[in-house]
Amino acid sequence: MSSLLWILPLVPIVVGLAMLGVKDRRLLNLLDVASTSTIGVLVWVVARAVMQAGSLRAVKTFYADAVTVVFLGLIALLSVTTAIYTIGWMRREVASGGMAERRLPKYFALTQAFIATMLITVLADNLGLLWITMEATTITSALLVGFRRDSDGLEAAWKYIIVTTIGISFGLFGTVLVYAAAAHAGASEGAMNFTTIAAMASQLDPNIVRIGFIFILIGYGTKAGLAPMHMWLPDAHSQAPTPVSALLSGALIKCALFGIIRFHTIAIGACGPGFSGHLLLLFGIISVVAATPFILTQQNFKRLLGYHSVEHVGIIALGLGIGGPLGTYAALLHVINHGVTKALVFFVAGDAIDRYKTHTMDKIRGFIRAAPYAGTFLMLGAFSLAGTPPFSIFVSELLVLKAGLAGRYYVVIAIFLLMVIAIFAGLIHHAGKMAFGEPDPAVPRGGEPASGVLAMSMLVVVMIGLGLMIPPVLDTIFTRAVEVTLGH
Amino acid sequence: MSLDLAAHLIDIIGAFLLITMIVILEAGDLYRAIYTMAVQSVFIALAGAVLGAATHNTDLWVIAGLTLVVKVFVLPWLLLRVIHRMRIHHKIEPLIPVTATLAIAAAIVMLAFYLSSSLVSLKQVITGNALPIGIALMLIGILVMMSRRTALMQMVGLFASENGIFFTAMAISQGMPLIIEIGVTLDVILGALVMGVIILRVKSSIGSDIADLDQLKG
Amino acid sequence: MSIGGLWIMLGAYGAGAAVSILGSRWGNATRVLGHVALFLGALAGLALAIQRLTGGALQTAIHVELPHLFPFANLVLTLDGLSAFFLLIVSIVTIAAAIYGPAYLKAHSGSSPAVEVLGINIFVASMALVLCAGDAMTFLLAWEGMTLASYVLVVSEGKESNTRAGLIYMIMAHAGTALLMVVFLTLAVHAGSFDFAAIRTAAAALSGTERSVLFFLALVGLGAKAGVVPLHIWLPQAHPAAPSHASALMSGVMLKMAIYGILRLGLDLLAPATGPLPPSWGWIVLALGAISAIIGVLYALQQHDLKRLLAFHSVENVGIILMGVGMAMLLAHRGGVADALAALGLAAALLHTLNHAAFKGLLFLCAGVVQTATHILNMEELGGLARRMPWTAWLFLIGAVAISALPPLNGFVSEWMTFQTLILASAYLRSGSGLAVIAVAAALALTGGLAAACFVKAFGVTFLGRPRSTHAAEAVEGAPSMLAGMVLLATVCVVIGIMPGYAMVFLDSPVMRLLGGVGPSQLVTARGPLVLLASGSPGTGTAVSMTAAAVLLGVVALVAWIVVVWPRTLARRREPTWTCGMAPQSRFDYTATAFAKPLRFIFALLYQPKRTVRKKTGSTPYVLSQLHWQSDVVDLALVHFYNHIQAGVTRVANAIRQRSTGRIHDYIGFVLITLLITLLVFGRG
Amino acid sequence: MDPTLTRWIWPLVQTALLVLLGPLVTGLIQKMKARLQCRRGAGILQPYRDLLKLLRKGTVQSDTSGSFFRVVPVLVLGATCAAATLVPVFFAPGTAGYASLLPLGDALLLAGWFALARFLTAIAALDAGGAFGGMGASREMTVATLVEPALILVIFSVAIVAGTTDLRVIAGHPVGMRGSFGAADLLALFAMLILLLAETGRIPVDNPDTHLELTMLHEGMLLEHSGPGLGCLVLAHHIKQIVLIAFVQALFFPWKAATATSHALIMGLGAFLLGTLALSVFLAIVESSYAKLRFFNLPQFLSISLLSSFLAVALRLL
Repeated sequence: MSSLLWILPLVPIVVGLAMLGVKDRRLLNLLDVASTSTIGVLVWVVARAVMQAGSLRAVKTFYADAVTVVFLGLIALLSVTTAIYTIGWMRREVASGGMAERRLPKYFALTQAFIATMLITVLADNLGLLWITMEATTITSALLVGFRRDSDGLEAAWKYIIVTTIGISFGLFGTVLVYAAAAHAGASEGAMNFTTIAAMASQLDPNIVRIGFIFILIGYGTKAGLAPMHMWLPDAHSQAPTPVSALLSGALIKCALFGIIRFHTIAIGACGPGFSGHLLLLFGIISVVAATPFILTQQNFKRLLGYHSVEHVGIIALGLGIGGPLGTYAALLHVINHGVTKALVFFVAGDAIDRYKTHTMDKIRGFIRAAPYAGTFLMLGAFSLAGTPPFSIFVSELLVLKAGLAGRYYVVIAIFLLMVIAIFAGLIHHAGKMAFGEPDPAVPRGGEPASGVLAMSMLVVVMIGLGLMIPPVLDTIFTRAVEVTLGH
Repeated sequence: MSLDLAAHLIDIIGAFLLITMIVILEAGDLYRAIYTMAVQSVFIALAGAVLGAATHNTDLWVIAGLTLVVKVFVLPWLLLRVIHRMRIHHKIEPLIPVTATLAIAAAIVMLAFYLSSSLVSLKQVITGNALPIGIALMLIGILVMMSRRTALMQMVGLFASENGIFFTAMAISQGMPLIIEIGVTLDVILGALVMGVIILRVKSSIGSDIADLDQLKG
Repeated sequence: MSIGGLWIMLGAYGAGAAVSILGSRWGNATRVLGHVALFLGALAGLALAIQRLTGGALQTAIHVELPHLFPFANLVLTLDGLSAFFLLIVSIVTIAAAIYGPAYLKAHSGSSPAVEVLGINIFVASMALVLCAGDAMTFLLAWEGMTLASYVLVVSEGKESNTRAGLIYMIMAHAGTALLMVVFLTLAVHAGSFDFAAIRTAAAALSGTERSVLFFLALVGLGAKAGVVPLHIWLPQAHPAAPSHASALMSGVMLKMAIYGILRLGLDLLAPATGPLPPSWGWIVLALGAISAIIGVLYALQQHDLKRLLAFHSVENVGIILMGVGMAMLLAHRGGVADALAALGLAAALLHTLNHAAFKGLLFLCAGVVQTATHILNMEELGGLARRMPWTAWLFLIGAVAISALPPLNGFVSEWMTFQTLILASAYLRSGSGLAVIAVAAALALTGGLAAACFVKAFGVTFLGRPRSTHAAEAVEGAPSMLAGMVLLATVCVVIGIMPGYAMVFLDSPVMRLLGGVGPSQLVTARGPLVLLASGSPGTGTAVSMTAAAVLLGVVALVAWIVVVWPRTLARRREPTWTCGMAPQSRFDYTATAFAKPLRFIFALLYQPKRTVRKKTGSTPYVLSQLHWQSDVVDLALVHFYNHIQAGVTRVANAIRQRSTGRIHDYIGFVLITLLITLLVFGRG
Repeated sequence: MDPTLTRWIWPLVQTALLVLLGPLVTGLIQKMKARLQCRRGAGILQPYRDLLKLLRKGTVQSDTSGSFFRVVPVLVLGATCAAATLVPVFFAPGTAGYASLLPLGDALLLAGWFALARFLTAIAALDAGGAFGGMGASREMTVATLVEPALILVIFSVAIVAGTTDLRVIAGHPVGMRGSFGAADLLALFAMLILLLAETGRIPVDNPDTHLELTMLHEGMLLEHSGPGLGCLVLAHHIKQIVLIAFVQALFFPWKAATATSHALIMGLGAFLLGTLALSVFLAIVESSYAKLRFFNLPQFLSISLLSSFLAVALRLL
């Protein structure tokens, strides 16, 4: 059973290598869907096992607990839906000449590698391995960001790889410090393993851990898109091919958060909940505030979504920072909710952009008329991102709010609410203008690929489902995850 | 070799590392920057060797060798190839005046010492200033990246600052586990390759230095 | 029956929403089925409410546990007297709207039937859920559901203007909800549960200031929904944009959800366990009421779009309702006379809530018929409709008389009760506060006068005189089903107007639920249902019999008709109207603008009217060949507050966005500097 | 006499009295004005003759006007008569107001009836579709909006003390409640007299006997009416006038018979007739000694009454 943990990332790697030899688009799509859905199934099994055993471990460095399961679930869900969406999307791209037939294998292989690296990141117990794979995600995804090889794409890729690598190297430094702290606290065997360090967190030298955590927060925070280290994010997420954007925004930045959460746990153990919590709170609110003006006056659809990711990462950090069982619960829940919604909206954006041949939102009109499904999903997604029920994000934001009020962070909450309302205004303004009205006759109507609609509907179902209820299973997972995070 | 001798040597090496870093920082010429980076890496390798000798930790020897191969030969060679392929003039125009950068570097060094003065427990491992120098190296490396225009200097700065991390790792905890070190080095090489590819692609398609692109904003 | 009724109602609405999956292919089927479901649901709701209201005032609330959806909150439905009364209102208007709807939508095929049916069913269902909510979570979910569904209805036609209206509506509503969330979550934190029961006990433990802060936060949040000035700006834009029967529901019913919220929070959840409420609550609500009433009607006077005019009148009437609520809050639990007066005031407010739902619903439906017949809502282009669509005209007249608070219709009754409360209260309070109350009474009187003027204009200019456009000239009467829905509401207006005593029974359980003591049926109809009684202490007070009054009017008018006007013995000629000898034409008619001009002058301070006159003279400067005259008034709140905010925010945002250079060196710099600062600040313990 | 019978009888008797005397008061005022202007003037019974004539004439109706136009006059008359039943003339058994089987006498309802009458008249005026009707309606409604609050305040200034707005109670307890005729009453009376001018449509607010379009308010609305319909409206106007006069007396000179003894009744009737005469004189003098105000000066004029009535209330409360 526990061997699944290393089989899981092996699946996409193998498939990816196989893909390099395949030329046919349909077959590639098939392989893509097959591997991702296999991942889905395996994740399901792993989750069940973890729920029974509490945690799983394989070959000393692969480890899965409730937190891992949360992130695994998100990655699996998004990979599957993205794979399905890619079918229709890729057909359009190839038809419109946006993607050369011969480069398809490379694209799909890279995607698989990307997914594999993300999987290992959240499965790694060894913090060094976590760092290595995190860097690997940067490299693979950077290639995908620049895949179109046009000037903007390459610029975005360059900014992305340079800035995040810097961040990551900070992360490495932090890791080293914590490792040193652990080593000196007397951990000889597996002094780099999260489980070991977390177990002995209370004996670590708080001063080292403090500096270490700062490096980690800034470093991995850069990759997670926390302001003010976020500036590469809108560039990269707006330039990447749509399915990749969905994965970047939905899953990848969450992996960086996973890293932060791991060290957060250690920091809580070493220097008490106050320190790391307050830092997260600070950067959370900064991110929310920093994202607002760019969302309000944004013209580029995908950049808008990028800045939205910044805001929502901020909200997650806010939840973690407010802390306590409730705040952490809210944060973890928000990880899932935002991932799902953001992927959905990126899918919609892809459709809109292909349809209207533009990124500027002012030129997009009457989307509902042009593409009934995508248009409706656009409004649903917008309202969900804006935090209205019955969509999932409302629930997690509600919980963040409640935790904040319970913690008497009145000022933070006030700022948070102001920004959320402003962002709401901006978002509904943009979405409404795009969705309603009459599209100009040049715009093709209907003809939405079934695969795309299917992928989006899957996400919508999850989005609304989680908005209307949190099934007991999920609740237990999250509660466990909270315990792990808070180090009980 | 006894521990305190090792500590003494490490101290000296640290000093050299700082010096090389400052040379990189105010280097007005790509070639010089790259060669200095190589030299700096030699010192890293040396540090590894010294520690290895001192602590009889064979891993450290391997790490030292690895550093020697990768940082001293592979990466510089890669950078030089890129320069060659790009056929760019190898003068470096700074975005921030060199004096200013030096001042900032000084500030960074002081910050590094200020910080590490609180880390009492680590002092016992290796006497001397390994940790503050490591921090300083890393941060100054980033400073190089932000203060020099060409993309290649950014790569140089990145590797230099990674040197800082390696140095710290060795100094305060006799390096990370071997397998991790290898993985990290692998990442560095891969990253370097990808960066090089991107740089060349931009040069060939747009004909400009990628670090100058600022189309995406707001 | 009770719980079953609840499920039947919700089930029917759900079914109605589900119908929408039929989609636009079978458009008419979707419309009809969806509205049939709506009708049935409303019927169930009506039965439930009536059964709940008449089944003895103090019976325990219906209490239903919903499935355990969220781990942190268990959802509960409770239906007590207060909820039941508002459910009654929802159901009545919904029934009319459901009868009216299909034919109207068939005529306006602007949007997809699926969306409309889905929207309206969920809209009504969520309103019912807001009322039945037994815990904060359900309340918030239903509250936002209500907003979202109504937003869908507003934008359903997909025109640019609708989108804009919907945007402003959504922003205001969402900001309001955010405040409500803060209030309820704070309470939930203290209570350790979202349950209203737990919250009630927890709130009692809070300090006075905490409770006041929470109440005022909630008041702002709910005020945004109720359209209280200056939070009203969305209302006149959003309500007209929706399909007319949806407008009727929004204006007639949805605003009342906010009233319900104010009552629920102010007099129930947040009210101190014993003793009176903080006076500031009552006074501020009273002040808001007075301001909203006057501003609302004043702006209504200057509107020439029929539905906008009606929307502004909703602001006015919410103000009138708030006056009663304010009095109730001011006097509640002070003992003796005050209690009786509080009950009277609350009864007045609740009755006016019901009345406004009836006549405002009726008026919006009439406006819908006009829109259907002419595709015009601008009064200046209408006129002379009375002869082509007499039913609509008469029904509109009934609504107009009712909303102008003229006897013998229902509007007068509730305003009469409000007046009586105010005067008796001022006599009870004496001194400064008494005078303040009298000032409110004067405001109410002014409001009444202005409303009358406004509806003389609205009715006269729209339905009388000559048609001022071909559309108006070719108008045809609305479909029977539409008229049926209107007749229903008109009947409510007339019945409550002539026999208000019978309505008092329904007010008992809400009033006693909130204030304890004796209900209106003992206070107001102590002398039987035919006589209304307003008295603080027994033996004094004022009695009036609307029934007798109505009979008097009828008898005299009938006699006069039979004796004087009706006899055919006298010659009767028809001649053109006297226009000083010129051939009369439609341009001689008094327009809405002209009609409102005197008031525009008198209240120029508020309107800041702008007029532009462009004269084009012919050969000599003394001969005008063409004269262009344009005048418009501004909404002070909009011009002096909201526009500034919007402009300011945009300016700041743009300024910040311009700063971003997009140079990678800056990106790196930010990362580095952030790290350095953080290390410097937090690096050492 | 059988008490239940009296309950029914007295209101009707008093109403009938008001309806019958209505035109007479107008005639009286016209006569006095004529005298003051050194004219002989028509006999004081002239209004009756006019009415009879109108009722016997045929009607000429504007071809644009519809069913409303014909129905409105009788409704207006009905509303005015209904209002007339509410004001005590000479008999006001104090306790009757609250407990009486048929509670007639609420001042607010009185105001309501007048408002309804005005509302309907204005609508009928718009139905004809001429500029005069519209202008009249617009101005009448404007004046009304300014009059209403003052009227309410006057009523309240008295009602606060009485604890009721029932005129029969107010008029029924002359001394018991208000003690002597105080400053508050004086202010309120002053305000009420201004309102009397406004509501009866007399100079300086309105000019009852001109059809110059620039000056007329009420007359403008009647312009298109003719025959019986016009008759109803004119009669309604007469009645409204005397009802208001009676209203003033009920509020401020409540010398009514409290019991149904013949002596008291005669006293009450005498008091009423004297009061009516006095107020008619007042109206006549004011009309012939003032000029009509410009329409846009009316707000200031009426605000005087608003202010003084508010002060009256203040005096009562503070």
